[in-house]
Amino acid sequence: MTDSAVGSPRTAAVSPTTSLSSEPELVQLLTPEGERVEHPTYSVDLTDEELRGLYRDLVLVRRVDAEATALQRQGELGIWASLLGQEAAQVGSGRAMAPDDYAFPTYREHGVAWCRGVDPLNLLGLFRGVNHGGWDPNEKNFHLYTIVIGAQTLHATGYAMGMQKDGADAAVIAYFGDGATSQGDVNEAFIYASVFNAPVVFFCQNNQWAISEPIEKQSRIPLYQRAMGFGFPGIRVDGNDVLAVLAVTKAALQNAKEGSGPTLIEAYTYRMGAHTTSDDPTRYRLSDELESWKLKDPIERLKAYLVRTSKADQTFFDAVEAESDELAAHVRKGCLDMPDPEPLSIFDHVYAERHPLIEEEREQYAAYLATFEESH
Amino acid sequence: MTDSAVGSPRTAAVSPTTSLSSEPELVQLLTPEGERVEHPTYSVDLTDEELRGLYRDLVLVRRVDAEATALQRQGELGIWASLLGQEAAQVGSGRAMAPDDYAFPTYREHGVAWCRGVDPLNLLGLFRGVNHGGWDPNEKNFHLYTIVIGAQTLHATGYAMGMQKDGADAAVIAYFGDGATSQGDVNEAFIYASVFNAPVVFFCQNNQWAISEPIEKQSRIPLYQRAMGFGFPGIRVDGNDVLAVLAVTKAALQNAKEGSGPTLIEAYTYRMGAHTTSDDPTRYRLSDELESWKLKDPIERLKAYLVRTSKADQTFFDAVEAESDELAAHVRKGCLDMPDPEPLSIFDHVYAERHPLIEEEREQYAAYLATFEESH
Amino acid sequence: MATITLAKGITMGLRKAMEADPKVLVMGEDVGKLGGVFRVTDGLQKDFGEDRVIDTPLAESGIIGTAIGLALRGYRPVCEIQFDGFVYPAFDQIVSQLAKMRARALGKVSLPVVVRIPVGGGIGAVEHHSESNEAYFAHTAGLKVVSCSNPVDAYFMIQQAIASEDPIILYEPKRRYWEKAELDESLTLEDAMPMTSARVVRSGTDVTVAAYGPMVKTAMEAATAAEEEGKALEVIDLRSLSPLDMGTLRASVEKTGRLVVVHEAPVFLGMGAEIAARVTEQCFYSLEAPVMRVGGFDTPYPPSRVEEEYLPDLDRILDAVDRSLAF
Amino acid sequence: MATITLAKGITMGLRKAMEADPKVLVMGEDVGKLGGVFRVTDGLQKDFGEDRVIDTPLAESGIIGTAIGLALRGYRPVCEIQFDGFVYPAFDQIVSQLAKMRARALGKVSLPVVVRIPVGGGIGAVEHHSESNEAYFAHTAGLKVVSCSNPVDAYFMIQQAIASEDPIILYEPKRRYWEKAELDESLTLEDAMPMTSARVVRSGTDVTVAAYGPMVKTAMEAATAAEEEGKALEVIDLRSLSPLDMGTLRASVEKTGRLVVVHEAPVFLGMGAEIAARVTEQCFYSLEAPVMRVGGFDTPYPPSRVEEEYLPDLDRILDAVDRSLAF
Ligand SMILES: Cc1ncc(C[n+]2csc(CCOP(=O)(O)OP(=O)(O)O)c2C)c(N)n1
Ligand SMILES: Cc1ncc(C[n+]2csc(CCOP(=O)(O)OP(=O)(O)O)c2C)c(N)n1
Ligand SMILES: [Mg+2]
Ligand SMILES: [Mg+2]
Repeated sequence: MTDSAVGSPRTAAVSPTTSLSSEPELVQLLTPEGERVEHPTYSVDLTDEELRGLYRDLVLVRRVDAEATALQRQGELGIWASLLGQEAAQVGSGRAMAPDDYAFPTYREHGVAWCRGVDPLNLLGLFRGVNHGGWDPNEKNFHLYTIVIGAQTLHATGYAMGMQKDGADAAVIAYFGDGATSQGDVNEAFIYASVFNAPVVFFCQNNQWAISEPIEKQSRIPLYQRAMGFGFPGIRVDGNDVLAVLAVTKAALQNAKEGSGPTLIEAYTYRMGAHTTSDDPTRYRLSDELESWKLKDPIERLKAYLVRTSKADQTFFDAVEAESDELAAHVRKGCLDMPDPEPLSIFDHVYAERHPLIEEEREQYAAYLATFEESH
Repeated sequence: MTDSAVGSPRTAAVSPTTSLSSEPELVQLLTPEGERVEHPTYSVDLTDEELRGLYRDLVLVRRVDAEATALQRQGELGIWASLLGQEAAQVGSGRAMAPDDYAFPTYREHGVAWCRGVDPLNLLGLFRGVNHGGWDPNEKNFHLYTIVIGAQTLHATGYAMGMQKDGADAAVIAYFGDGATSQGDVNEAFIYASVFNAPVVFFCQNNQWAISEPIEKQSRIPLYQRAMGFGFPGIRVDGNDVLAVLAVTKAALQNAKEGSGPTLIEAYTYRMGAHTTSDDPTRYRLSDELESWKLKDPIERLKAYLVRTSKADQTFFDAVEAESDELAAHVRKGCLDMPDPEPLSIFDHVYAERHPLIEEEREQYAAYLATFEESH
Repeated sequence: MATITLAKGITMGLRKAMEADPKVLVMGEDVGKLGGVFRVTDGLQKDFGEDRVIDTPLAESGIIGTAIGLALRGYRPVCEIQFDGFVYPAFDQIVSQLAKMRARALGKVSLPVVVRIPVGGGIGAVEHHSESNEAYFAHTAGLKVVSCSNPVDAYFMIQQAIASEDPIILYEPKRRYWEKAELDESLTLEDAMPMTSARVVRSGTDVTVAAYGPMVKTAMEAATAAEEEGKALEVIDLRSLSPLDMGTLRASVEKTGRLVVVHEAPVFLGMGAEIAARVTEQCFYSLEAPVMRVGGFDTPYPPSRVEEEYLPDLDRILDAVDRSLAF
Repeated sequence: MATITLAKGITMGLRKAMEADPKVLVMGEDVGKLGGVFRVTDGLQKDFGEDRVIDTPLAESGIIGTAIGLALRGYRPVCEIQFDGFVYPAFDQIVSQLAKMRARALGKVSLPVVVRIPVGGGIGAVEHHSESNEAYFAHTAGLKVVSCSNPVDAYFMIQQAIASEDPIILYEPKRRYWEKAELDESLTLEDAMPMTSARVVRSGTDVTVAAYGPMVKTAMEAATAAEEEGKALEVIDLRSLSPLDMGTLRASVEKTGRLVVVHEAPVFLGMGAEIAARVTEQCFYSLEAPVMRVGGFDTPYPPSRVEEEYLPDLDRILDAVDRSLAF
């Protein structure tokens, strides 16, 4: 059966549309070469300053990421999940959000955190092992990192249901990866969001890999088409094109706020680095794949555009460089300055209210530790 | 965006096709009035004897169901989940299976069990509370009833993966309801089946209700379209038309065996009775809905067809009636004759191998029970 | 004074909480028009609307996961799990998210979510409808696990659970849903005993019997029977399984020197294990016999026609009492 | 004789089982080309093909659910759960299906499924990667739960688990994956101790220390240290958590009169609770002190920078030993 059969009353039958092998084109406003192209449905109209701002975001988040990776290599972080290559997907979607909107990230959304105004040091705390996150999600409307794959998509949907009840002019973005689309929770989130018409945007960064597993292990059709099965729109955007991501995400958030319910955005991108600093991609993927994606670098294309259209000059680029070095220094210093948690902090915040067992164990352990103090 | 957008490379966007309000037509070969109609894609070519056989199946399973309901009312069963109204969906799909095919039922597939040659008494054992099923699934390739919604769809998919590894010329049918489509497990089953191209047919009996919840609480588009999101065909069939169900299921099983992977069949039907004998539908649904579905009765339409085309005469109908009475008597007697389990049977079959704790508890309990014997 | 059933106690408590705080929501499968399969939410959707009494899709992980999101938005969701055996699809959301998120946020978020679970056997049901899985959650740090045994406690404990800033698993003994008691509606939450305190429901000097939920009534019947044999049992309704009210347990055991713990859950790693280990450590010299445990067998819950053999009853409790006294 | 790590022991055991029986499958996330995040399945897909070493979609319920179906079809799947904290999405399939299906079928089906779970902390990981959740499964009738502590046991126990007709949860102490030992490859399964037997790994007369998995090494270190103080500890490697080898425990406690149980899992309703309750009931008059429990605190697993405070170590074990002796 053919595409035209989809939903056609005559047959009441549907069949696969695009297979993974025949990749559909994606929404693009800026080519890898840095040429500005138009799209029939999506557009952005940004001032030069806004464009330079996006460039600055991209460079700074990449710099923070590089510094964190370096800190891990030097043993200052236990592990780091690099966003290298996914800067445009994160900055484009992050900048599409209004202050009242809310983001539910995975463990890799450092670029979104940046756009929300979260100090990168908050993120490093988790990877250094001094806490499990610990920032106040409501300060910047940026939820804690969620490590259990997919779980946050239900939290995001519930939060959006709450916004809906409040009649708030706001929406939620649920971030997740290509691998996460296989989790029951993510599909249940699609169901709850569609049934309750919740104002949530499902933002899937398809970076082609779930640790060592290529996208073919998760789906046999392009991921954005998953939305079809749940009755809401799905769209694939060039995840390395910050302008296209911004445009598509803005539109989806707007639709959500206007009561059209959820949208699935598949940001088609690539994980340029290892899954985390603990991973060794040479065991499972070929370097030429990496090479071909280097040509699609999200920063290079925006820089090329800014230069060609002389929207930015060398002094600007130098300034951003300098700022990124300062930021890196701030991250490094802040990381090294992070105090280890106090032993007894283990017992803090387990419950909001008093809890006899926790108090008993805290006291016993404090007394136990005291015996060592004495012995010294 | 429009249907034509689905998978069209130009936009890489998809959007809802049919909404629940505008119900698509469904595959039908026999109208509610009993007229035989043709369908461009699906057809059946049955001998008069085969047609009479289907009628006999429908009548007998309805009779068994009625008897079981009566037995529950009389306190002989703890509960019963009636298939009333879903006979055609179950007989049509059940008769579509070859002996080597395998069925994974819910708790309501009494009609499928019948087609597989499972004695109804096996089913009654569970509802009477003398066991949790207890029949040998491999005897008739009919798995045990699964009560946890959706769980069996993964078992079915795994079993189909095994058939695939064995190179068997066989396929699996996973049965589930409309409500089950919301469970993570069912969606994960869709993913595993599509990624591994497993020979499994997902047979969803959409009887419009999940206990008190109408289909709108589970999906905002027709259920057969869920398959689109996972890249395999979905089709809606008139679940009260035994011929259409037979044709569509046969085709899906054939495709699975030929290596085309899974198909989702939505058998559009209606739960004519209560969810179970413990349920009270008057609390949540209107009787006129029931009335309108009475006109679509699966048995009446086939009888009308057999009579009009004189493929069956009164002696045949009388014979089927008589046989159904015998069967009901067999079910009733067998049910009343079922011995209660021995107290110590609680400890049987928990493990395949010896288990000290189980043995200790069995011995202790036997000794404990013995103290009562003595005291009498 | 009003005569209410345990089920009605929950309903009335829910209603009171919903009237008092518009942020309180009820969500679950069939909780709307049907009022839940046990009618515990009967009438709530009619009075509070579909916006606050939500029929959810048939997906438990989704129920808890979205409830967490709603709580983060400032709501106080009360989730109904239809039967004990159907909470497992939500296990990850409960154990890895609901229980741990507050600590993850260093206390900067609260998750006032209540998970109501009709629990236990004895109602002649099919598989998965009679389980006692409290030990899984009591072993999970970050959760509080409480269990009501009578209509009045049901009425207060559901309100206390909703008022708590911590996530609460509230077990409702389904076979006691229809038990009746008198409720003095003039009483307020302030009059109620703290949710995490145990209650001595019968005092005695010979043996302490600790039970909770459905087994409290059975333990009381055993105490009555024992009395005829001249044995004075002290019966404790634990009410809270996590945390445990050790003070009440200790005081009783130091008096009686003997303890029998009763629950429907399998004995192996059931609540009785923790209570036995803890009481023994804290009352080692008071105990004249090892703590006896009476519970379900370490098998799957059996078919209903034989469930009475599986479930602890008066005789099995008295047998344990005798073994304790004979030790 | 070959020197192998614990991880290598599992790999070799898997390889042997796969060579011996074509029905043995390995499935999980990243078990193929990558060989698993701990490289335990390294090289298996290259040698046995994608048909037998299966990279699954990222869905744990799907892993166990399809493994059940494969087992029903006659296969023997060995499922890898990437980290302890990620088994919960599969909890329903494990507890309601894998554990109960055999009883449901009155013994007419077997589910020879092995669930491998790298367990425990001490590796400096982020949240969810250091949990000890064995008590959940040990409380679940129908499952057997075993835990290896050294390379040689790892090599044999994985083979025994695969050979078993019962579903097995096999815990692998991830921080001991790189511990080395000598393996005599001429030994066969027949030479191996039964999977469900405990082993006295050091005999002593003063106090029994029962541990399993990662804590066995710690307990042995404590015993060495105690020796210098003139205390002779008997150390038992439980190996099997469900069922428990009570005979070995009883014999030891009757000799020493004192028992300390050690595990990383939270103490409240951890394995120590069941062992303390059971041993106390069976050895009441032999015990000169209550069973002491050394375990993780009843909090979520803490950030890695403070995990050494959370995890039982030599000193905390010795402290418990002293408290037992001083009782
Ligand atoms: C429930 C669960 N299972 C397994 C893991 C281990 N794990 C961490 S990241 C990851 C891959 C995720 O891939 P994807 O969703 O594509 O996100 P990405 O890492 O590529 O950003 C896995 C399997 C986990 N964190 N949670
Ligand atoms: C995991 C789980 N949650 C809840 C239930 C309780 N329950 C039994 S049947 C049912 C409704 C099922 O509806 P549907 O899937 O449409 O099947 P139907 O009963 O209509 O045939 C529910 C909620 C269950 N059995 N399993
Ligand atoms: Mg990815
Ligand atoms: Mg239904």
